[in-house]
Amino acid sequence: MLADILVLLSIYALLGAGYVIVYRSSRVLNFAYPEIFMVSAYLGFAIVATVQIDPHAIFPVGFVIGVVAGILIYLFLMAPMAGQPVFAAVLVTIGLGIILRGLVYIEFTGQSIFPGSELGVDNSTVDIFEGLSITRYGLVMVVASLAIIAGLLLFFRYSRLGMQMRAASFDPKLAAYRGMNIHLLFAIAWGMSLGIGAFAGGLYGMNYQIGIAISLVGIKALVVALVGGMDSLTGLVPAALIVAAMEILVQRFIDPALSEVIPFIVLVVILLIRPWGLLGTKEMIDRV
Amino acid sequence: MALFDTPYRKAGMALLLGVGLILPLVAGNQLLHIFNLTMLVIVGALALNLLTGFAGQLSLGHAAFLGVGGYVSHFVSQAGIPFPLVVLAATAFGGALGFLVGAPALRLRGLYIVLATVGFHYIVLYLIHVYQSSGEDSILALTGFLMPEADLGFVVLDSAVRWFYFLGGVLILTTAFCLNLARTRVARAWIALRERDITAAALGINLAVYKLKAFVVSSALACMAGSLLVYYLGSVSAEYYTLDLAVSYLAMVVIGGYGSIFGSYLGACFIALMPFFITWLFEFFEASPRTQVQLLVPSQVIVFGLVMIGFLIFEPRGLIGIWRRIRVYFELWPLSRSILAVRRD
Amino acid sequence: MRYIQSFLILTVAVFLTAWGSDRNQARAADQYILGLSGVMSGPAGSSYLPMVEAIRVYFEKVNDQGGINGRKVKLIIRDSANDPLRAVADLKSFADTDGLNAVIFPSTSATVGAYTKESRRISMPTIYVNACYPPATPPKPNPEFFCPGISTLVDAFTIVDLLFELMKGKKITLGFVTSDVPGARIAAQKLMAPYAAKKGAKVVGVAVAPVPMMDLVPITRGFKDKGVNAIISYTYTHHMLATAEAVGKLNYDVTYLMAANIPGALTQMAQLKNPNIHAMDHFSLVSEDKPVHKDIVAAAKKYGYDFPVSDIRFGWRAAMVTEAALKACGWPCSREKLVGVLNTLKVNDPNMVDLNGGPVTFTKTNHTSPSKAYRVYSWSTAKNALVTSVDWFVKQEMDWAPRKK
Amino acid sequence: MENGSSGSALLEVIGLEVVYHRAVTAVQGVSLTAEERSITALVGTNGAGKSTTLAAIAGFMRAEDVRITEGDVLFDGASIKGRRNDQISAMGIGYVPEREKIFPTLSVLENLTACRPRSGSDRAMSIEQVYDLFPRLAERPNTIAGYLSGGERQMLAISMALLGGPRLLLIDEMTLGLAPIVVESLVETVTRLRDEHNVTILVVEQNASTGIEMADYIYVMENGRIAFDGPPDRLLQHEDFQEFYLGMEREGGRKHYQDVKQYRRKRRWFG
Repeated sequence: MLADILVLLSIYALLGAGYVIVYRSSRVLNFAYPEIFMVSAYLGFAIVATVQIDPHAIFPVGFVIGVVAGILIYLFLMAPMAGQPVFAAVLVTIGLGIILRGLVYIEFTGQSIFPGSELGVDNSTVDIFEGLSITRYGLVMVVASLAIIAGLLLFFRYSRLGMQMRAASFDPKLAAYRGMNIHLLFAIAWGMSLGIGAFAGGLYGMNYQIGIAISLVGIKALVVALVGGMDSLTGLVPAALIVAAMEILVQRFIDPALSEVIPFIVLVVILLIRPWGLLGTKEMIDRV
Repeated sequence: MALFDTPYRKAGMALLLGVGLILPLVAGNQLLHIFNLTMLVIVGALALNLLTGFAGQLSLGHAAFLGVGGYVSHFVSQAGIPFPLVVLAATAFGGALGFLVGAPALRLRGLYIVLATVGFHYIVLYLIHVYQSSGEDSILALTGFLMPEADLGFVVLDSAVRWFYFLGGVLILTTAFCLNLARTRVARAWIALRERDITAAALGINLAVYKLKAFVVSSALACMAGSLLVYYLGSVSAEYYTLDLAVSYLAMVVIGGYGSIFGSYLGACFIALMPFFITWLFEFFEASPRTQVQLLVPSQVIVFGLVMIGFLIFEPRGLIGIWRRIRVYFELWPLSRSILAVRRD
Repeated sequence: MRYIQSFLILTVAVFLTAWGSDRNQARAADQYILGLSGVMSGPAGSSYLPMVEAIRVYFEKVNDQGGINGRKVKLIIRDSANDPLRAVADLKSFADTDGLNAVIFPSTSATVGAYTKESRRISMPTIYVNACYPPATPPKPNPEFFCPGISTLVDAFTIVDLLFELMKGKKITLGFVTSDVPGARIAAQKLMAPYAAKKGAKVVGVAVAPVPMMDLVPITRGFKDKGVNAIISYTYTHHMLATAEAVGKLNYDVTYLMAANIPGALTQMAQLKNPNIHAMDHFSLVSEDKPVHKDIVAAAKKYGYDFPVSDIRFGWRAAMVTEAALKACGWPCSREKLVGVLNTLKVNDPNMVDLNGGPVTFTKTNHTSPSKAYRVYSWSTAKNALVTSVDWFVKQEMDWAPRKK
Repeated sequence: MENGSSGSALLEVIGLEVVYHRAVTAVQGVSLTAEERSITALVGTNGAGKSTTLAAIAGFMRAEDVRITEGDVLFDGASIKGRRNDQISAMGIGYVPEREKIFPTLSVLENLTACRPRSGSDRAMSIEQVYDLFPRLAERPNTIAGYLSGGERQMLAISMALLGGPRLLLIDEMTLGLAPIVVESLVETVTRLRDEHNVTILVVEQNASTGIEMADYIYVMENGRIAFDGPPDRLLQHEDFQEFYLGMEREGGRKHYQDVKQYRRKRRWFG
């Protein structure tokens, strides 16, 4: 059971990071992220299935597609929304999510696919120690998400580009005066976020199954991002732990049907007590 | 009645009522159903327009309110209470629920309210599922609960024609209510709240009270719409109330045009009729059954998304913005060069 | 001036759109016309789209082979997207189409209530393509509503019987996996569990998975820790398949029995190659190469059926029944005449018996088949193919007298 | 509007007109030049269009609803009108805005690192050089910029601009709200910048006397137009400038406020 929590925690943390990067850079909650997560699972699988390359290529391929898609989405959809009120931009992301779901219907007619068995990939469980038996892709998921989150923390804290992105997110006008090409910075942010989403999509698909409904995992990850504080990467891991642990425990001991609602109950409770989340900066709220 | 002050408006309104009266006699079965369906959807859109259009509180909880309206109506109607009272009970319950949801939401602003409403949506959905499968006679509820006939005492609403007149009446009442509401101080406070809530607070508008009023009125109307919908359908089942339903209502308000009553009309008709229009388009071009099956479904979804984004980027004022521009063009016809400031209706 | 003009133009616009979609019905006099309103989009779409495609492929085959009674069959396809309002709209537009003989309705339980309320009023003959909801469930069995299968609740009891067949003699500690959808949840909690307990199984519990839950490993692991040696799942496709995956992943020695009548189950069993996984099915396997199976495989290839071939059978049976009814009804075939024909219809040609394991007739009271033959398929590692572990197990339809409240 | 001192003009603004929201004209027919290695001051009351002129030179954001409708801005002879802000900044124009001038959520060192240009251009200053210009910053590199005092914020803002090695530094309201000793040290630093690092400076000043003291050339703006300009000594003799900008009494003793009101109507300036 610990393994289930660990894997779920890493998915939520990974996707939460995707939300945080976009929110910190362009002040927009990317409501298309769940669909991007789902589409990249399908896309990665389709590429690997048609091009017959080694199934593990689904991760790098997914990441590259995600980055390119992120940059394009920013330039064509988000940049023109620069002057508009914030939630007009959010509505654009909702519209984008709907289009992505439509595209999946054309190609895959919403069938749920089991890439593990379809591509003949061995995803059996591996026993690390007595209590913990985790599937191979689950293990990859946990390791990858910790690595990516640590990498992001270092990037934003110490690299020059990271600092510029933090600066641009707070005050784009001043950043532009200081010679930072804010469109480039925001495009990179969206690229990174969608790259991570696509990577997580591929991993999730290989570990469980690919289907239209997996986009709900993306919505629950939004809850995790908010609980951790919409603009803090450090708050992600504890928040993901809380939500994942509660969900699995309720699923096991109380009533699985309730487990699906848990993240949203946590969301409403956190919104009431600490809307700025565990580690988010308080005045961020007024900026919204 | 300042609403119909000019002679034109009086004549126009009379003409409209006339069309409304003779239409059901002329129209075919499906046409009437589409009109009824559109009117039901417009009432729902007007409800959301008060909250999102006027008060600027973006909400994805609308489907949940419709669901609550439906299930409360079922629960109350089981006790044999007549149809009009059931709808009133659902509306009152909706208002109370709006208060319950609104009160905590006062602490939040902007995007955080959207998240709170998404949370509210999934919690209500869970409760509805539990309610539907827990009743001791739930064994009979495989296809959802059956609703009794909607009888108004003097007439039973069983045929589409009767429903058409009834819904027409309801729509006119709701529109009148919204139009009058729009001219009161409450709506002006809402608009200030939408435009710049910090300055609104500075101007002495008690944010909390007006935000709460927006939630209460909007959810009361939404539950009424939900209740009417369930009576019209004759059965209520949990699978109908999805987040996509909430998004489509939000799209109606956005595409229609913020804070414009008539904009909600345009948005609601646009979204409600689009699937029928696309189906008709496929049949018009005699698409082979195979392409119909494979392209019909995704095209509806994609067109919906594209239209939503298109309006947001190119015409943020929505259909009403376009409408006003056309109307102003005609009104100033010979002199209508591009006008800097469009007269706000 | 402002409001009223815009109001008028709006009404005209709505009128035109609706009138357009109302007016363009095919006027061809010499064709049978069938309305097909199915759930093709939304989460539920993935289960019903294969049925809609099956019906489409069948009638394209029929038209190529000269149609019925020498007349072509025209299909009007509509997507109700699991929205009762649109299902009723589709029905009404079919009703307005003169010359339309019947409606084939592959749709979810959510839309059946609203649909049958309307179809009773305009007495439109309807062939329901899905597990049949027991006649006692409201709406009462409408005279014009036919379901070529057996009621779902008989399925529920049968799957428990078949499990006892499979595990003859062994002590059964049983767990159920179902979805948080009213139909499936009620069947599991209120019917299957007590029935299994009565038959002597030790029922450990009924796990209700929420619809969007993808990962059934925690629930399956819960059963494994409790020493459950048999699991039954009769619910949403992706939950049944996810449980099968979980059983494989945890390499859990259990007898897992799921229902294969909803698309995707058999294909996944062939991929998993796990002897512990069994599937209850209403139909014979396409790989048995009887004439009806050859027909299916050929048509699927010729008319582009994108789904796994085994998913075609559910829709195929409904189409066969519809064709038989139209053939018996002759020309011209009014809706009342067709309802009469369906009441007394008996489809027992060899193809149907091979596919369905028995003829299709409709009982007077609840318009489902009086009896149904079931099979259980399992994976035999020896033959490296699906094999029949329980052959045609016949179960009688129950008379669902509605319980007085 | 000739400009007395020698040397070619680094910055030339000709007949500038700026319109906000397609309706409000903030600045009209403004022409000014800034000589190489000189300090030019732009003096004027609130709403005279000083900040708008500076912002026009530094470039407007696309999202802001404001446009340069007339005139041109030449930098080193080439027109920079309508260029993107970061391109203008990369060409060597540093702009320190009036209010939001630092990133309050980042630490001082992070603020500086974020503004260091990628390519080590020849003129680019290193952080050490900036520290010696503003020793106070060197003492507290890791404090969050939001907690700095007004003076320290201005120092940080100027040093962030200097990192890019600008040839022209535009500073909006440099001494606004700062204590006199701080103003003293800032003026002294700015003069050092001009002499040692040959940076041309165009500064907007509320306080006319500091402007006079610091600048080689002064422009006085009123209602979006340049009312008068000249080197400091010529301005000092101009009795209207003395009266309304330096507050020196005329022989007739302290003015009654009505007289000031009449001044508005007489508009003697526009000769």
